[in-house]
This record gives sequence, structure tokens and C-alpha cells, in this order.
Amino acid sequence: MVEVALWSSLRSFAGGNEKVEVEGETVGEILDALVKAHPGLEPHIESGVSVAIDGRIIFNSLSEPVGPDSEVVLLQQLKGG
Amino acid sequence: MALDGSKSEFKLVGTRPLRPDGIDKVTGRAKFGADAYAAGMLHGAIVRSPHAHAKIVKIDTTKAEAMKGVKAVVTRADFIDGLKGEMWNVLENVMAGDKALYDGHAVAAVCATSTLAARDAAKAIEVTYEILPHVTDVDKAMAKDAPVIREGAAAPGTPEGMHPNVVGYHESGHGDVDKGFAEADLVIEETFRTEATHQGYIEPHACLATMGNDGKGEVWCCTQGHFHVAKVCAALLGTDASQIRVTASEIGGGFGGKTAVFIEPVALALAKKANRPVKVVMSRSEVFRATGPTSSTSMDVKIGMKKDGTITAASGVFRLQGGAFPGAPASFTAMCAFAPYALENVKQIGWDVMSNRPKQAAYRAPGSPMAAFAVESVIDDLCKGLDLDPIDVRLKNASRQGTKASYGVTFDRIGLVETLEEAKAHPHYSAPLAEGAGRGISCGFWFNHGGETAVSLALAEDGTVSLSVGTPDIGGSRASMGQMAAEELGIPYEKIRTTIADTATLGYNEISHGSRVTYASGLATIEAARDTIRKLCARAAAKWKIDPEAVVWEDGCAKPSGPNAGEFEPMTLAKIASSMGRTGGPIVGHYEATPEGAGVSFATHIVDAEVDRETGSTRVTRYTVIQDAGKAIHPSYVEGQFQGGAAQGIGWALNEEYIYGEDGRLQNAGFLDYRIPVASDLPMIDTVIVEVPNPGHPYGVRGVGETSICPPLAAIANAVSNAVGIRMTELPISPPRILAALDGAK
Amino acid sequence: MIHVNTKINGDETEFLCDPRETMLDVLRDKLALTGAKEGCGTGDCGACSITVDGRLVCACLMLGAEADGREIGTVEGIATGEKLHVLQQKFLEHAALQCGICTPGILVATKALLEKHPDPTETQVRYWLAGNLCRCTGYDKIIRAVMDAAKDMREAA
Amino acid sequence: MMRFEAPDSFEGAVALLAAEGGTTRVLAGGTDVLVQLRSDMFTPDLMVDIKRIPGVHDVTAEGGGWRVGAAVSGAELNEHPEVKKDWPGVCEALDLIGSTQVQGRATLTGNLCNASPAADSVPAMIAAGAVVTIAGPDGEREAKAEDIATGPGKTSLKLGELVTSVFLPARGTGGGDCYLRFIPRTEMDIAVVGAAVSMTVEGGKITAARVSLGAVAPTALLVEDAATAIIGSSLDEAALTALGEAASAAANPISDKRGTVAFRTKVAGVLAQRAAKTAYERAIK
Repeated sequence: MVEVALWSSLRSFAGGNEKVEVEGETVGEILDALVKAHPGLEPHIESGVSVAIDGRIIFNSLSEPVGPDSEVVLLQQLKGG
Repeated sequence: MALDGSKSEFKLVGTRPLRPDGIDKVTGRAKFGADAYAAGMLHGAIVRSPHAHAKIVKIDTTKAEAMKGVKAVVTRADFIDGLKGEMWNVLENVMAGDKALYDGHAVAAVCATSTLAARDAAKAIEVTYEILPHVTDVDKAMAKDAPVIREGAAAPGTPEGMHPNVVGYHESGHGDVDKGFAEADLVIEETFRTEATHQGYIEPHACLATMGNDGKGEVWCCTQGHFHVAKVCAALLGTDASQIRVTASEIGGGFGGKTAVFIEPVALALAKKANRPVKVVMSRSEVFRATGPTSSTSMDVKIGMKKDGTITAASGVFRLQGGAFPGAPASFTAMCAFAPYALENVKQIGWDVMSNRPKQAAYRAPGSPMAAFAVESVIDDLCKGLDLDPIDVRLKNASRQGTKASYGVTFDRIGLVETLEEAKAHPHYSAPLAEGAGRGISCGFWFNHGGETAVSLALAEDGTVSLSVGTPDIGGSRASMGQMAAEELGIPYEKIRTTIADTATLGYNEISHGSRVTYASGLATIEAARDTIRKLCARAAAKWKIDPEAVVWEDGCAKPSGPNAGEFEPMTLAKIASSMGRTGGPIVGHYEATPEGAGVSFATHIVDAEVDRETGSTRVTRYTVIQDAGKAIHPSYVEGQFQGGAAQGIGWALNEEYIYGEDGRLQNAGFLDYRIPVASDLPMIDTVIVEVPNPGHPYGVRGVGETSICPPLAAIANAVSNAVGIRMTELPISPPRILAALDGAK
Repeated sequence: MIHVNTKINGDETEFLCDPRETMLDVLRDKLALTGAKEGCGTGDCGACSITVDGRLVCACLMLGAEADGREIGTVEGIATGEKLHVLQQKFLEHAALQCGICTPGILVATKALLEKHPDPTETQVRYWLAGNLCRCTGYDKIIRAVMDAAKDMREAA
Repeated sequence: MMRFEAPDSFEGAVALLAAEGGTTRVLAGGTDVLVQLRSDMFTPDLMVDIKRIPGVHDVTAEGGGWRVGAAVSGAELNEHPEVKKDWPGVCEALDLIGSTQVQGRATLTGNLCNASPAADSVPAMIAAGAVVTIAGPDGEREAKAEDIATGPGKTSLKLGELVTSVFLPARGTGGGDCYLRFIPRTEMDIAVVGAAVSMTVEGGKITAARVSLGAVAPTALLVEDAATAIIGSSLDEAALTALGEAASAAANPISDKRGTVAFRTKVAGVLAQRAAKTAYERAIK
């Protein structure tokens, strides 16, 4: 199981939890598992999120590996100038 | 792809070779967006709404179509129906549908045989408007009775019961801020405002397009992302992305503003209708009225501090107006605000708000500079209130490796402390200050970005190299790509020609944005070179009839890896290349990935400013930029990014602003009254490159383009506030504002 | 249409232009001399700097029709054959350009400066160039390149 | 369709302007006219370029003063050491307009006839007591610099008339003038406030003075109260205070994108004082 931290405004869509646990070995699997466990998160994830794994922000790559001890934080999607 | 520990000695990286496009650019030969011409070319002109908010009742093109030389007119009806989400927003912005949403919104376009004929025809297109109430201020746009820009545009997660103009909400943080504020010896809360500023690139948007009725199109344009242009044009015209080939011209500045698409789909639509090439070039006033400025903001920041300088809690509410569409970078503003500091209790809220202004576009670290202005101002006031040194306080609270950042992640290796220590030791910080002058410092933060990247590296038979990258060169990146390729291959820099490949000849590349080019295209270049080397080694191994694993690449040659591998004369790259047709065919190295190791970046700026207390005029007299570059590939262009960001920040802080009249029209749509810094406004800008390697890049590169604009707003506000003894809370800190503050304080 | 005879970078040139066309329109659209850029069209940015009878002006603030009988100088005429002018060389060495769109105008302007003031102060260079906007560099490296070129030109003179 | 003419005499220019039934513009330096053309603010039916008329580029000594041709550019005027010595305020005012590039073309005459309330050289010319010569269908006439502009973009010139030269009177001994303006940047802006002071000083005492303000009213102002405040003084603190107050009192500005009423009113006084100090120093040198 991987623990995923949600930003505050997402928590109400995941039973009010700051962190939720899901199964997954890649960013893509974790996002799929989140939607499955908490369907209310789907529109947010669909409209774009970034995922920080151990401090590195993953912008697009769904295949990025995630370990069971990784720190995983969901962030609003980032772009730059 | 992680930091390559073995690579610590560099031959070319860190040197300052001449840029490969240099001679073209000093002789006038370089071809920018507006410099392309085609046989039979027509000129386009765009009709724009003079109203901030109006229903488009009727567009009568008959007079224009009857004029001499006019070949085609397009309106929204010439674009595809049924788009959803952000693509619909882009189309609506490129060509208005039912309503004109801001002064300058495109409503029709025409092409004719000359620019004068096209402009005259545009004037002859009669548009009937029904004027609607408008709003351009962020706080007023959130108010209950504000005119509605559009219903139903709010993103998921936006709290219910808000005005329809409120289209996005972000909340994040950790700890208990109320508890933290209770522990503080001093708590300061202040409201700040910043006006919208424009990226102000000197080259207006320009493109040349052709499109046949077979759906195949060609576009030449100045853009930060030509693959993105192809994608958007295909979507808006209802054709396939692969059928639109886009070539990126030389680009005359972007700073985020050329990540958006404005005229290319219009030029294609005109070209298709007229069946001739069409060139569209924006005027400067069109650039200001219709392309993306940054958001204007209204922000409340509250910070608590103990007598020893420890920050006990910080909270902020950041309201950003992003024009007539969702997308203001409110979440970035919120997430960047407190990122430089290790805080136990922090909470940040961002609001994305629509108004009757042009759709905001990214501008260098979108959202971050405004946050720094508010936060770093309050920190300075706390230092003053508790009689503490501003650098010591920042050092005490600085984020480090292992800090749980305000926006949730745990920082890896970062260089904020190093920039602060350099700042403290810098002669500027201890230099005596002139009478009546003030000194200000500020820190700044930006995430940086990786993104989809493809690079191809082909050898010629004479041993020279053609390097194709897909990220438009907005500030000298062809030089640094050449350096990295040459470093890996072990050949002279001059033997490499780096080209920005068009969309038909390379895999998809994300836009040149997010300070990603030297990081991501650089990483891909290194990997493409290493792929090439593997192929070169394999050819040598085949020739020597040894295992490819037994061949190493050193100093531009394939060599046996050791005595056990056998004794062979090293083979140079040129030697292998000369026979490649007979040893297995062309040698091309390539690399495609979405590198995700962009290291975050921090900077600390020091600035001295003098204020004329009788006129409110401010002069910046000394400026020092200290920033972590991870590893500077070409130090001159790293310094250039530092200096350019500082200069833009100085303009933003002191003079630049979007000024709207009561009628909702932009009053300063030109360089005369949109006042970017001129040469005589600025001092030399000193730079210190700090190199704390990014663990996510083979050489340790961090992007440098954006972070440099994060601290200046706050640093200058702190300097001016110190000079006049009054906290300035609104940007720009213009002379009338300073005089009014001084008079108010009397 | 107006018939105009002029000399551009030393070459006899003639063209026809609409009375409303600026010298910048003519250079770019009629003569394919695209080194001068249109950054504003209103004399505020200097990207279209040219010389007319040796005097520095903005090509966007001059009608094409006015060129009759004048001598025009553009960025395309700064180098001598394949040999770069000292200023051009110094701009490359000092990395005094990032995007390069302002560079042609700044080179034309600084060449005019150094012809008039071979030993300018930093302040003089900054004020002379106040009408040449650069958004990329913060001007630092441009000023250094100009001062360095002036020094070399003085030593060579 | 705009017509373009470049006559070789003022008679020819007057004939063209008088015969044109539509709108006309005279092209001297063109630094305002071409901006209006490019921004579609105004396209005349007839553009008359006066730069081919003999004498328009000349600066000539006349009765101790200087006659400045209608096409003399800022760069040319500022290269004239004697005019610069006599009327440094007028020269610096013209020199402040726009960039080096604009200086290659901008003229005193054009700045006056464009009738912008913020024109830099106009307060300096008014303070200097400049007189312009006007050619027209009824022959030549003269007018004071302050009588040309009647409102923003409007002049007292009649159909077919154009200004042929500006005359700067004899400076005499003990004279000094100065023009200062406030802009947010160091260059390239339109004046938010402008102030010109010209004076004659004998034995340390100001015997004559003219003070003019720009950008604080629909036209540049000749402020007699401000002159009165310093005449008879040796520009002591009291005189300076009175000057500043008179200048601020005379200012009748608007708030716009460049400045507020409060800012312009206050800074008009500040600049009048500073300009007077410099003019005084120049006068006693």
C-alpha cells in the first residue's frame, strides 16, 4: 500500500482524509486506484494533477515508479512560463 | 538520468563559446516570425472588439469583401464546433463566439494583397455590438453583483455559492496556523495588490500559413512551442495534428507569452479560404490588448514570528484575476508563497477569478513573483518590528534538504541556504548606503519543469554532427545543447550544428516553458549522444571483432576497454562515420522521454534604491542576483537569465501596469505608456551563480529562466519601503503612489 | 504609387511605394531587407533603427516617400563583406543578445554613437540607447559590449 | 487615399494646403504625424513634406537672436554651440523628447503645432518669449509661441497656414533658462509635468522672468504669478516658496494614466523651483 497526501480542497472527496492508502507501483496505477476508491476525485484527476514522489514533482509521466515507502503528494497541475 | 557522479570534470560545460546563431543575429540575417515571405502571399488583419464586454449582434462583411485586393474574410463560423474544455477556451479566445469578452478580443479577420489593403478592409467590417456591463478588477469580479463573464466555467472543487466568475480554488498546507500564531511574539497581517503586467517581448506575434482544401497546412511562426501550435491549430480547424507542419522561426522573446496560440489558426483559416499563403503580424497595440498579460492580484498575508526570528505560522489568501477564462495561476501563487521557509504551521488559499480582460498567459514563474512580494514584505516588517537582520531571519527559517515544503513535498537537495550565505557575504550587503536610499532583499522560489522531450543526433560522413531538438531556442539554448553534445562525444563544439526541428521531423516536444529547456532538452541531448556513442562503439567492436561491451568511448574515440579487450588503435568519431554506410548504415542517436527530475530553484536578490521625496521618483542604484543554477552550462547565458529576470522585475515593481479606463478599455496599449525599463533606468546587474547540483540531471542542471523574476518585486518594495519609512503594499510603486504615501504619513 | 530613388548601404536603389507606407514597410516588404524589425511602429522601441544621411532615426517614423535622394544605412550594411564590424564581434563575445530581435537596431544605434562619441561613458551609452528596448538582457552585457568595442576601436584608430 | 507632396517653397506648400478640400498634415520631423498614421488615429487626405524647402534646415543669427528653421531637428539644434549657450533651456527641452532616434527628426515647430499639452519644448519656448513666423494664403504673420496651441491637438493656425520658423529672441547679458520635466522612467516618457523658467539677473537680483508649465492644463501655461514671485528677489527661500505655491496654484491638471491631479499639482511647484534654481545659476555664470 502507498500513502497518498491530498491537497486540502481534495479531502472532502476522499472522506475528509488528509491521506489515503491505495495499491500501485506507478503513478498511473496510483491515480487509477484513487479514482476507484474515491470516485469523487475523478474530475480533479481528469482535469490534470501532478504527483510529487519523494520531493520530485512528476508532471506527466504515468509510468514513473512508486515504492511502498515513497512520499506521494498530489498537487494541482503545474506549468511554467 | 540521475546526477552522474562520474562526471565532475568538464571540458566544454561551464565555458562560454560563441552562440551558433550569433552571426545571423548580428548581421540582420536571422529570420524571425515576421521575416518570412512566400510567393503569392496575402496579408491578414484582425478586427477586434473595442468593448470590454458586449454581445455580438451582427458582423457585416459585405463592404470589406467588395474592396480591391480583399481575398477572404473569416469569423467564428469558419472554425470547428463542439470543442470542450481548454480547447474551447482557446478557440473562444482566438475568435469570439457570441460575446466579445474584453477590449481587443478578435471578432473577425480579413486577408488582402497588401497590409494596407488588409487594414483598410478590417476597418470596413461592420460589427454591431450590444454593450454589456463589465468588470476588470479582481475583488470586484468576485463580488455578488458583478457582471457574469460566463456561467458554468468553475473547475471541480470550487466551493459552492461563489459568484460564477470564481472558477478555481486551491487550499493546501499543514499544521495548525491558529496555534502557531498564538505562539508568536509578533504577528503582522497585511493586504497587497499587484497590477497585471505584460511579458513585453519586443517581437509581436507573427506567422505565415498555407493550407489547402486537402487539410494539409504549413505554419511558420514565432512560438515557444511549435508542437503545441500544431495541436491547437488542428483542433480548432478540425484536421489532424500530423497534417499541420509547424516550423518555429527565430523568436524575439517570449517569457511565457508565446506559449499561447492566437493568430496561427486564424492565418490557416484565411489561407484555406483564399487558397493562398497568408501572413498575419500583430501590431504592438494588439499584443498588449489581446495577448496574455499576467494576472493582477489581491492578497492577504499573515505571518507570526518569535523574538529569535523563528516563524511560528504563516497563512495567505491569494486572489488572481486571469482574464475572461479560467486558468489564472492561483494554485502556483499559493504553493510558491511560503516555499522558501521550513514552517510547522502553514496554510495557503488561492482563488482563480475571471474578468473582462485578455486571457492571462504564463509569464516567467507564473504566480510566484506576486506571492513573494506579499510574503517577503511581511517578513521584512517582522524583522523590523523585532529588530532582526533580514538575512539572518531568512537563514534561520530557510528550507533545506528534508524540509517538508509548504506545498506538501519533501525537498531533496536545494540551494536556498547557499544563496543566502552568498548574499550575506557579498560586498553589496555590507556596502554603505547613500543618504535617503534603502536596501532590500528577498528570496524567491520556482518549481521548474521537465516535460515531453525528443532529441535526435545524426552523424555526417565527415564526422560532424547535426543535433535536432524540439524546443524553440528562446535565449541561447542552441549553444548549451551543442556544448553538452560535444562534451559527451568528445568532439569540438564547432563540429555540431544544432537545429530546432519542425513538427514533422521529430517526436513531440512540450513547449519551451517551465525553465525546462537546458534541463530536459539538455538531458535528452546527453542521452542521445550516449546512444550515439553506444552505436559508435558497436561499429568499432565489429571491426575489431570484440564484444561491444569491451569498447569504451574516450576523448572522441572508441578504445578497447583494457588490455584484455585486445590492442587496437583508437578509432575517432570521424573515422567511424566515414565508413558508416558500409558498416551498418547511418548512425543516429536519439532519446525520447518525459524527464521528471527538474530540480526546484531558489534565489536571493539584494537591491539599493534611492527615492526623491519631492517627486516620488525611484532609481535603482545597485542590484545583485544570487541564484542556484545547479550547474551552469554556458555561464554567460545563465547570467543573462538572472539579469533579464531582475530587469523585468524592476519594471514590474516600479512602472509597468495594465491601466483600464472606466469604459473597460486598455489605456496604455503601447511601449510609450506601458513603461518597461530602458537602458538608462538600470544599473549594471551583478550576478553570483550558485551551483548546488540537481540530483535529477546528469550534470546537475537546474532551470534558471524563471526563478530570477521571483524576488525583485519584493526586494525593490523592501528597498523603497526602507528608503521612505512606509510599507508600500501596492504595485507598481509609482511616483504618485509614493508621494501619496509620504503625504498621507505627514 | 510614388517613385523613389535612393541609396541603401551604398547601393543605388529605386522602388515604388504607397504614400502611407513607412520606410520600414519599404525596407522589409519591398526590398527584402528584414534586418530592421517592427517592434512597435510608433518610435518607442528602436528595433527599426536606420541611418538617414548619417543621422540615426526610426524607420517606422519616416515615410518611404521621404527617402528620395537620401542615403540610408541598415544593419545589413554594418559588416564589410564577410568581416564583422567590431561591435558585431563584441556583441557575440559578451553574449549581449539573448533573443536577438533588438540586436540589429542596437547595433545601428551604437555604431552611430561611436562615430560621434568614440569614448563614451557608461551613462552616455545608456542614455543614447534609451530608445532601444531590450526585454531579455537587462542591458548589462549590451553596455559592456559597447564599451569594449569603443575601446578596441579607439586603440585601432 | 492619402496624397503625398514635397513642394520646394512655402508658397507651394501654402497653395497645396489651401487648395485641399479634405484633411491635411504638414510633415516636418514626422515623429507625431507618423504615429497617428500607424495607429489609425488620423490619416490625412494630403501630407505635405516641407523638408525639401530651401532654408528649413538652417539656424541663422538674426538681430542678436536665432531663427530656427521648421525642419531643424533636435539633434541639429543641440549641435549648435551658440544657440545652446544662449538658450540651454530650449535646447534641453527639445532634446528631452523621445529617443536619440526621435532626436534625428523631431522639431520645435512640429512639437508646437502638434499641440500636445505635454509637449516638452513648448513651455521652454514660451518662457523664452519665442515668436513664430507663419506663412499663409494672406501672406506672412507672426505669433507668440503661447498663442499657437488652443487645446489638445488644436491650433490657432488657419486653413492653408503653416509655421515656417521659430525665432528665439536675443538673450542679452545675465540671462538664463531651464526646462525640467517629470517622467516615471529616465527617458522615453511623455512629461507628467513640465516646467520652464527663463530669467534675467542683474547684480544678483532677478529683473525679469517668465515661467511656463506643461502637462497641467489643456495647453502649456504662461504663469505670470510665478514670475512675479521671483522678480526682484535673488531667489531666496521665500521667493522659491512663493514660486512653488504660485506654480501649484496655476496648475489645473487632470488625472490620467500618467499621473493624478494631486501629483501633478504638487510636482509642478517642485519642478518650477528646481528649474528656477538652474536658470538662476546659468544667468549668473
